[in-house]
Formats: sequence, structure tokens, C-alpha cells
Amino acid sequence: MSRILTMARAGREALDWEMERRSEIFVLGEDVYNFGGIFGTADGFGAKYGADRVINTPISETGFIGMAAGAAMAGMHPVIDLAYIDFIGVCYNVLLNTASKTHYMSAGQVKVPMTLMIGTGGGYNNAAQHSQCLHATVAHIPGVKVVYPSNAYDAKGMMHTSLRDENFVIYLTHKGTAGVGWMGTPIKTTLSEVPEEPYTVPFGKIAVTREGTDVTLIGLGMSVHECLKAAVDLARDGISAQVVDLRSLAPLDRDGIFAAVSKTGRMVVADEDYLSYGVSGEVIASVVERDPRVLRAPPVRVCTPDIPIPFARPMEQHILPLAGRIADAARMICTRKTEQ
Amino acid sequence: MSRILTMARAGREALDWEMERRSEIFVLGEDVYNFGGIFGTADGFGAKYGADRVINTPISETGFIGMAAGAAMAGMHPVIDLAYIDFIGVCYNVLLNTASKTHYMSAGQVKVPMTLMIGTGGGYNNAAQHSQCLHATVAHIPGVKVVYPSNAYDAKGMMHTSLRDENFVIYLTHKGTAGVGWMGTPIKTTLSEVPEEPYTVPFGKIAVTREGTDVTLIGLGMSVHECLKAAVDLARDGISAQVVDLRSLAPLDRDGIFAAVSKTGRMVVADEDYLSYGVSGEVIASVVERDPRVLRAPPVRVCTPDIPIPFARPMEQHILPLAGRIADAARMICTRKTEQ
Amino acid sequence: MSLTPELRRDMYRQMLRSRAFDDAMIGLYWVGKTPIFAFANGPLPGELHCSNGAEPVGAGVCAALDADDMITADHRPHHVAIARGVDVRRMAAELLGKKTGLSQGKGGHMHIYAPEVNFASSGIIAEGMAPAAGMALARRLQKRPGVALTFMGEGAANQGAFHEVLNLVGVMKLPFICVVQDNEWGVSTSKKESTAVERNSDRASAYGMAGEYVASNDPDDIYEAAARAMARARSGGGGTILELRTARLAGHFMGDQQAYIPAQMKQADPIPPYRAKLVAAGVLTEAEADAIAAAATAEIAEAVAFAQASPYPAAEEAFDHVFAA
Amino acid sequence: MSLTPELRRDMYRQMLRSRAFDDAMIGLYWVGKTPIFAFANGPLPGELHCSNGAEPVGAGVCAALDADDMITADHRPHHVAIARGVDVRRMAAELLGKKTGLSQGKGGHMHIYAPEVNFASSGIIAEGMAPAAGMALARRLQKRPGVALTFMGEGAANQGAFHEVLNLVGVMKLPFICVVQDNEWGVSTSKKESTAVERNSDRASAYGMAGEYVASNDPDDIYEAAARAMARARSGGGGTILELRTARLAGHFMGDQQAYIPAQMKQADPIPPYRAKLVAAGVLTEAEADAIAAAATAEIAEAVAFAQASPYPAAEEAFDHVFAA
Ligand SMILES: Cc1ncc(C[n+]2csc(CCOP(=O)(O)OP(=O)(O)O)c2C)c(N)n1
Ligand SMILES: Cc1ncc(C[n+]2csc(CCOP(=O)(O)OP(=O)(O)O)c2C)c(N)n1
Ligand SMILES: [Mg+2]
Ligand SMILES: [Mg+2]
Repeated sequence: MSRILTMARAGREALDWEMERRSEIFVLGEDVYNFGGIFGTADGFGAKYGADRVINTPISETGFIGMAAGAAMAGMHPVIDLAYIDFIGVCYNVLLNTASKTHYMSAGQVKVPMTLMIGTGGGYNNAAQHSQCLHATVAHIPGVKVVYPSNAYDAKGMMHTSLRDENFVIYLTHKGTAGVGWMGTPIKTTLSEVPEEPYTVPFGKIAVTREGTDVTLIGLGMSVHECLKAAVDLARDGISAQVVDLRSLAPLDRDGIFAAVSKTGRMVVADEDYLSYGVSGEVIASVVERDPRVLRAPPVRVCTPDIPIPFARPMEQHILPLAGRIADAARMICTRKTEQ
Repeated sequence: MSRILTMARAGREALDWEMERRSEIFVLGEDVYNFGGIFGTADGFGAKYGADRVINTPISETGFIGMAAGAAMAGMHPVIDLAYIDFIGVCYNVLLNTASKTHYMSAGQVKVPMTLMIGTGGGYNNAAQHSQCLHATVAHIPGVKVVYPSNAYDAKGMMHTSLRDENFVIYLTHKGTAGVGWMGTPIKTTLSEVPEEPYTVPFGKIAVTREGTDVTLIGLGMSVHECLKAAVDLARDGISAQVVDLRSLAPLDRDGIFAAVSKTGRMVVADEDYLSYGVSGEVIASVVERDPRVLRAPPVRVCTPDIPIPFARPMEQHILPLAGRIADAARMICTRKTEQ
Repeated sequence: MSLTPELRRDMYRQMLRSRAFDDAMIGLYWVGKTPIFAFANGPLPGELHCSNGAEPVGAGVCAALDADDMITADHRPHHVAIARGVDVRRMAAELLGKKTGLSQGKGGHMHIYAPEVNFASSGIIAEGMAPAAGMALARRLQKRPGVALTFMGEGAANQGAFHEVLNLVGVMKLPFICVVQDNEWGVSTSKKESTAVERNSDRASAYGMAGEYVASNDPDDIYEAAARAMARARSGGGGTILELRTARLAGHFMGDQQAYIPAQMKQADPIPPYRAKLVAAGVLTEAEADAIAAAATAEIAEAVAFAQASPYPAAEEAFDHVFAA
Repeated sequence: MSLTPELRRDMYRQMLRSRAFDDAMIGLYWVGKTPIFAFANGPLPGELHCSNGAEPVGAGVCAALDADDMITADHRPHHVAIARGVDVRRMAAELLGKKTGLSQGKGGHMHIYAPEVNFASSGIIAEGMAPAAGMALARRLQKRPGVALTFMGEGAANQGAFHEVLNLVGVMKLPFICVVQDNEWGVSTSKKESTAVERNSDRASAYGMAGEYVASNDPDDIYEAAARAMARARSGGGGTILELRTARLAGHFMGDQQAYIPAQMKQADPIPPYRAKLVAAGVLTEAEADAIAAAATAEIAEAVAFAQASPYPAAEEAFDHVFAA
């Protein structure tokens, strides 16, 4: 049976399936009861599961995410909705020091199985405090798994995997990819055929989203779709671009990345997070620390520069790592002769 | 006149000099009045400047750092002592969204001149929640300057520069380098001759702390001293190691790094922060995105792995990026034949 | 100051200016967003939180302030900004992302900065609390007058910053007023669901501060409570939690259908009763009231025209203002 | 339960066990740290926050608990852990970083985990609050009994987490007790300097909770207040802020000279008066009291010997336990 779903609906299906069967799973967050969470991942769950398992919280992120961690330590598997990653500032200690480190500090005596769903990204003129990606910030914390589906198939499979993982998992979704009402028409490449039955997508494996031989475009979240657009554009110029979706930041599939880049010898990393101390540097370093000789040209980063996100459209569109900038970078390194 | 000072005394001297002359500077933080701050940077200031300018705060980091930001917007230049960078979790929003972004979001109408002093690092068995570096986490935020002196001369000069900067500056000091009573005998290479008169050390310039021709060891904070120790060891094996002190993470001196690495063609980055999504990846990417061909061997990262810091000495010493690991890495890439 | 006819007329005028502004913005907001809704579309993209219903708060509190006093506001800043005297032309331009905007298009509607009237706002819940207290501290250190006020919602009163800052204000006896705008809702979550006590003003005792509660959403009552709090703050008597029961007539943000609000919780528009009251009291004639409304509408129409006619910033300007030189 | 002679004898015993533990740790702490002090030196490296003076809190509160109840504690956890029944041999081994430690040397003294007695601690101020409340919530969802308690200092009561969590507890009516150990100091900062009200227990009204204050640092009084709070929590009557005036006799951490403490604020040791009281009440003879002390000292000496004789973990074990498989 073939069904095309949005990421939001696909993720919801997995959560629903697990919640039906496992009483330890419950959902909490701001407005989850009435609004079903930022991406509708818990849409209709209030009525279905009741206020005990779909808990509307005050605007107290340290309080309720910390409570979730405690509930996890006591045998539950909370699923938390933290609408925007920009808000991690008010609850960062729970991520940094509590949920991620308790298992280790207790030498495995205590487990903290919980899934924290967070929306990332901009592109819709929501300005400096509601458009950030910050995925590198959370992925830098040891003891946390960070996954980042970019299409409906992965959204469902990675949600199942998250809910069956006994660790603290941060499940990121770029707001523009989810296919929710307030972001307009869903991006085509985020939609997938999604099996009705449950399935898991493993963490720590890249996906090669498009095959190509001249250059490897590496993205995550929204940037995967910008890479795909760029690849279409490049194809018109006779450049065959491979597109890699990182999908998981922790663990990071360094083997997969190296293999993909080795195939083409050229890499462009597209990342909507800030450039410095982020994913782009990590991905490039992961390749060259194995062997810099696989690169036939310098790697290029197409990122949000190290500036707060401006509100006005002309400025915001200018600084985002959109397909045009990605394609330009790829063209540059494909045509430039290297002497290696 | 020649005086050898610790970093702590040198930084204190700069702060004292500026406070004597500029009424807009005041100090706040936990225990600054009686204890003079974690590194004694405000040692004796309580008695000298009074409780109005040396403000002991409750354990309310969001409150008092946020207040400092407001005071800065209203024309003051607060100097904040946040003892351990592990505590940023409870006040991260002030760093991420307030102090760093207000100037930009107001298009320059509002300035936020403030200096946030934070201690970093482990190596003294203070376990997972009091030993972190996390410098990459703060350096990933746009709109903040992040500096990291590793010796007394820079500690004083960069403190003057911070206090004369009209922006939000995070001034990091690795606890082990400061030369304070509770950390034992100061590390020799942290001590410098320090002029009595004020002087500034510019942000965004690396320092080549030791000349060398075979391999470039790049460090920051404590890792600079581990690199220096490694260099001494390598010299015994006939390997000439250049040592680079990053000193400033934002701005990052990419030109300086590239020039230094180009000179030797081999790089080892030593970083006590967690490996992934940190400084080590950024430094390596910064070199190869200019030209991967300057590398005669794969770059090597010697970092704290992506695990919480264990308490017990044998485990902690094993995972820290100490001189032995750095020297081994350098030896490996200096002896390994590359076919480039 | 006291509740003079001039003051009341001016509060009425401020309410109407704010309403006219928001109504105009709502109109612009929907341009380009039908039939397919998307935050990104149209001349006014992003989230938009309008103040309809809360105008008495801005008008009543700001009427009690001096030029020296300082304000931080939250994601719903228009009514406070307008009553405080922020330039409506430049504010409209900012909402449209224009170069002539207060922040040259960098800020948008949640990030309104107008230092000339000591006004700032930002979008993280309760984020404005600590900076406001710090501004009060700065003035004390500078030996300059000025009370600091932060405006936030009843939902924000459950953030940790509320507690930390009020305790600091209590310890330091800072001239500070925490204005809690209780519109019964934080997005779709009711105050009853979110808050363990009925009145945040009662939490003042936890900080050695005074608490004031105004139930009426009437600017006269709000002004008088604010004036009492200001007098306390100015005389060194410390801070106040000033909780004001108000309304949120246009939903949390544009696009919010408010289906979660039960019929019996429908909120009243504060403007018609205040107009009726002022007319009954002889403070305004019907004709004067109409004239005020017309002037407000005309002023805002002109501001919108100015904003619309203004150019966008150039793309490369994104790189300016990251750091002060 | 009530204040029976057995219970009082046991509280006395727990106080002495805790004191013996801390005295032994203080002894070990200074090994290798003279003449040159360095946190890193000796068999017990890192920071060490001892509980000397606070023993009545651990003994009195834990005496009111059942096995089902859950505790999170802070950076000063020994007295609570010991009274709760955490294995002192494995705890001593943990402080020395040994493989036989509760956390196999991964945790150290601020990170004491003993799930078999529902005990956990951690080192960030007020960090334990929310997890404790979450444990209470978990039990409710699991339909299992259990009250959650968090132990913290009066300094921690000014963290935002205090407010957020108590509000959540109030809203959800969770069985939760916030034990505020008021030892007058947060490092070198006095409660008067840090806290806008005299008693944190008075802050309970801000959360629709009950407040209890015990001024005596006497385990009998603490037990009775705790028992009242426990009864309230168990019967669905909601949470309590239980503030206990206690003492910090060994400084904030080892190395703290406490020069900042004025003479008139010198704190009293709670052990001698309690002994005298129990002897006077005929609950203990002098000989029995001595025997309890001797047994405690012997037990801890054995625990220390066990810890010292235990091996260190292997270096590579650092890589274990990052994730649950
Ligand atoms: C820390 C944080 N959490 C969540 C949000 C998302 N958010 C924006 S407005 C809002 C509701 C605020 O309610 P209230 O404080 O009552 O103000 P109102 O919208 O009613 O004016 C929420 C949850 C945010 N901006 N910041
Ligand atoms: C968020 C945070 N800020 C600061 C510290 C450093 N610190 C550790 S203990 C302490 C004092 C705590 O005082 P209190 O809560 O009264 O407990 P006490 O030490 O008196 O038992 C401080 C400031 C910390 N661990 N976490
Ligand atoms: Mg509200
Ligand atoms: Mg204390």
C-alpha cells in the first residue's frame, strides 16, 4: 500500500504506535494537549490518551525537561516537545549535565531513556531568536544521541528507534521540512512513501540521497533539500552531484562520509547552523584526518555565517545556505583545476 | 623592571588599573566580595572598591548575568565572574540570545559592553560536572568575542583589551593555568614577565609560542602547555615542533593558523574540549578549506573524547589530551611516509 | 500626576493608536497568506503577536512613567511601545523589514529597540526581566534617576528568571516593577493549568516586595496602581509585582484559531467601555472620542504608507552591526 | 511511626555514622595536600564538601521515609546518603575513585547514585529539584507509591529551578518535599545577603504548598516536621517546603578557612546536645552512647580500609557506560 506522508504525520504515526503499546511513554511540553506539539507529532493525542499522558506544561523548560529526566530515571520514557531550539538557553543544564551524564556518572546504574523533540531553523523571517539551528551545540554534548531526519520515511523510522533507545535522544526537525500548516506547501523531497507497519532507521548511518560522481554535497535537515535542488541545477551544467544526508550527528557516520567523499574527491558541506565550531568543520576534519589525499579540491562550507539571523527577507535569504550558494560552490571546485 | 607573575595576578592587575580609572566598571558574581572571584581576579577589591562595585550575588546566574547585560545596555561595563564553565547550563540564554544578539537586533542602537570571566577545564579530579571546557559551545554563538589567554602576559593584555572592548567578551582561563593556590605549583610556562604599565593584546591573533619546522602543535588554554611539554619531548627525538597558541576563538586567526601549518606541513590539534563539533574540527577545516595541499600528512586531533569526564585519576588522565598523546601523534605523522 | 481629564484622554488616545496599529498590521499580515498560509509569505512575514485587548496596560502604566524610566517588553510589545512613545512610523517599517525601521529591518516585531525612549523588547519568555533589573542597578551606580519596568505575560511568571530576578531586586532593593499581564493564556495553556496560585502578585511576599492586582482592564485603575508602585520605587521602597488582568483578543499569534477557548471565557474589548466611561464622566464628548479614533487611524495609515514606501535593506547589510566598532 | 526511643537512638546512630564518615574523609583528604595544597593531590582528590553539622537533617528526615520514597541530593550529600542507607563501603570507595565504588570511580563525591535505596546526587546547584519531581510524577503514572524529596541548601533556593519546579509541583499536586538546608552560607555568601526573605518556607505560599520551618537543628524536631510533610504528601495533600536551620562546621569545602564568618556567627555542633538530651531523657545511657560512637567509628574504619584496599578502575574503563546498550 503506498502512502505519501509529511514528516510530521510520519513521526506522529510512530509515536502513536509506540504509545498505544507502551505505558511508559508519555508526552509533555507547552501546548501539547491542545496543539499536539509544534509539528503536530502528538496531534489528537490529548483526546486519545488523556491529560495524564499528554501533559501541558507551564513555560518552565528547566522544570519540565528536568522532570522528564527524573521520570526517565524512574522507569518512564518521556517524549518532550521543545518547540524551538532557540529555547535551549533556558534549560541547557538539563541537557548538558543531567540527562546526558547521569548514566555515565552512575556507571550504568541509572538509565535516562527520553526523547527530546526540537524544531530548528529559519528561512521564514522569524528573526534572531526564533530561527537558529544550534544542532552543533547539542551534538557537542557527550552522552546524548542527536538525530535529524529530513524526510518522512526517516522521520518515522528514527522516531521508532528513538523510542526504543534507552538513552537520551534529541530528535531534531527543521521547521521548514516538517510539512506543517504554518509553513506553506511541503517541500516535495521531504515527502516519502511510508509503510504503515512500524520499522526502525538506525542511528549513525548517512543516507546517500542522490548518486553522483563529480562532487559530494553534504547536508542535514533543510540543507539536504537545498543540496538536492543544487544537484538538479548542477546537472544542467553537466556536473553530477552526489547528495549525502547526515541524518545523525551523534553518532556521526565518519566511515560513510569518508566513503562518499572518496568517491568524488570533492565536497561541499551545507549547514544552516553557524559556520564556526559547527557541523561543517567537523565533517571536513573527519575526512581529512583519515586521508587528505582523497580531496581533489579544497572542501567548501556553505553555512549561515557567524552572525545573528536578520529579520528582513533580503538579508535573511542572503545569509542562508540556499541552493544557489551550494551550486556555486560546487561549480567552483569542479571547474577549478587542482594541481594535486 | 622585571616581574614574573601568574595569570591570576596579571589579570587582576589589568582589572584593577581599569577600575581605578573608569567608574563604569564593576564586578559581580558569587563570592567575589570575600573570595575575589575564582582566580582572585578581584582579590582585595571588596575592601578597595566597596560593596557597590564588587557585588556578591545569590546563586542566580540567569539573574545576575542578565542584570549585567542590562547594566551594560545602560552604560556600565560589568565584569562577571562565573566560576566554572560547567554552570553555563543555568544561564545559557543570556549568553546565546541576550548579550550576544542585542547589538545586532537593534542595528547598533544598543551596546552591551561586558566581560564574562569563566574558568574551564579539568585534570584535578573534579568529575563530570566541574571539569568541562565547553569553549566551543560559547565560541559557536555569533556576536560574542571569546578569548583564552594561556600565560600571564596575555592574561593582562587581553584583560585590558576586553575591558576596552564595547562588546560582550567571554574571557576564559583554564583553571590549571591560572596559578591559584588551590591548584598547586603554577605551571612554569604560564608565568611571564609582565610590565607594570597597562598594555593591550589584540584579539584574533595566534601566538607562535615555540618555533619549529617539522610539525605544528596547536593548542589553547592548558593544551598549549601540554604542547610545549610534548615539543620538548619531541626535540629529544630530533623532531622540531612549532607550538601555536590560539589565544582567541572568536575572532579566530585563520590566516595565522594557515601560515603556521603551511610552514611545517603537519598539524596536531590538542584540545581539552570534547572532540566532536569543537575547536579541533574547526581549526583543521580552516586550513584545508584554503588548501589541503599544504598538508604533508593527515592532521591529527588529540582531544577529550566524546565522553563525560570520569572522576578517578587513572581514567581521567587517560582521556585528557596530555603531552604524551600529543607527542605520540606528532611522532606518528612525522615518521609516517605520505605519498603526496 | 493624578487621574486628570487630560491624562485620561491621553490614555484613551494611546489605546486607540495601539489598536489602530495592530489592526493595520493584522491587515498587512494576511496579505499573501491566503489561500495558503505560510509564516514566510507576504509583506509582514514571521510570527505576529498582536496586543488587541491589552491596550489599557500600555496606556495605564506608561502614563505613570517619566522619561528616565526604562522598559523591557516581551514578544507582544506593540501596546507598551506605542504608549511609551516609540515612533510608530519606524516601528511599522521594522515590522515590514524595511531599512527605515527602528532596527533597519534586523529586528522584526519581537525585537523593538528605541533607546531614545528607553524601550527594548525581546522574544524569549521572561528574558527581559534581568536586563531591566540591571538597568535599574546601572542607574543607581550612576546616581541617575529611573525606575525599570519589565512587561511580560502571566505565562512568563513561571520561568526561573522571574524568581531569580525578583529575589535579586528584593535583596538589592532596586527600583523595579514587574508588570505581569494576565490575559489568562500562554498560547493555548490557561493560567489555571500553568500557575499554582491565583495571583502572581501574591508571589511578591516571597521577595519582600509589594504586590498589586488590578482586575478591571481599565486604564484608570491600572494607572493608579502603577502610580503607587512608581512612588514606592522612586522613594526607595523597593519593587512591586503589578499584575493586571487583561485580554488577548486576536489570539496568541496570527493563525491561532483559539478553538481551545471555551465560550464562557470569551474576553471583552476594553476600548468601548472606557470610551463610554469617559463620555459618561464628561471627559470626552462623543465627537471628541470619534476625533481621537480618526486621528489614530490616520496617523497609523500614514505610518504604514511610510513603511510600505520605504526600501528594504540591501542583502549585504546583514553583515553590519555584529559587533560595535 | 512516632518519636520512639528506638527511632531516636537510630537517628543518633545515623548522625554518628555520618560524622565518622566525614571525619575519616577529611583525614584522607589532607593526605598528600600538605605542604602544598592542590585539589588534585592525594588519595581523595577534587573538591570535598563535608556534612559536619548537618547530620540532624539526614537523620531526622530519612527517619520519616519508607523504602519507596526517592531522594535527590546536592554537592553535600554524605549525611543524607548515609541516613538513607547507602552502602558506606562503596561510598568511601567512590570518593577514593575505586573500582568498587558505587559508580566504579566515575562519579566522585558529588555524584552518589544508589538506586537500590532510591538515592541520587549531583553537583550543579538546584539540579536535583526537577528530577525528583519527575520521579514523583513517574510513580503516579505507574500507580506506585512514593514521595520524592530533594535536599539542597538555602543558597540553592535562589536558582530558577526552585521556582519552576515548585510551581509544577503545585500545579500537579505531586508528592514532593523540598528540603532546604539553611546553614546560613552559600560558600562565603550569607543568607541575608542572598535571600530577600528570612525563611524560604514562607515562599511555599507562592506555590500553593505548605511550609515548615525548624530552627533547632535537632533531629527530633526535624523528624516531626518531616513526618507531617510526608503525611501530607502521601495523602494527596501536596508538597512542602521544609526549611531546616542547620550548620556547616567544616567550611564550604576543604581548604575553606571561613575567615569571612564573624565570631558571633560561629555555629554549634548538634551532636553533643542531642546526646545529652537522649541521655537526660533516659533514651540512652552514657555507655550506650559511647558504644554507638565506637561502632560508628569502627564501621567507617572498616569501610575506609575496604576502599583503600580496592583497586582503581583500569584507564580504558573510562569509555564504558557512555550509553546504555
Ligand atoms: C523560553 C521560551 N519558551 C517558550 C517560548 C514560546 N512562547 C512564545 S510566547 C509564549 C506564551 C507566552 O505566554 P504569556 O507570557 O502569558 O504571554 P502572552 O502571549 O499571553 O502575552 C510561548 C510559550 C518562548 N518564546 N520562550
Ligand atoms: C549552578 C551552580 N552555580 C554555582 C555552583 C558552585 N557552588 C557549589 S556549592 C555552592 C554553594 C551552595 O550553597 P547552598 O545551596 O547553601 O549549599 P551549602 O554548600 O551551604 O550546603 C556554589 C555556589 C554550582 N555548583 N552550580
Ligand atoms: Mg498570557
Ligand atoms: Mg548553605
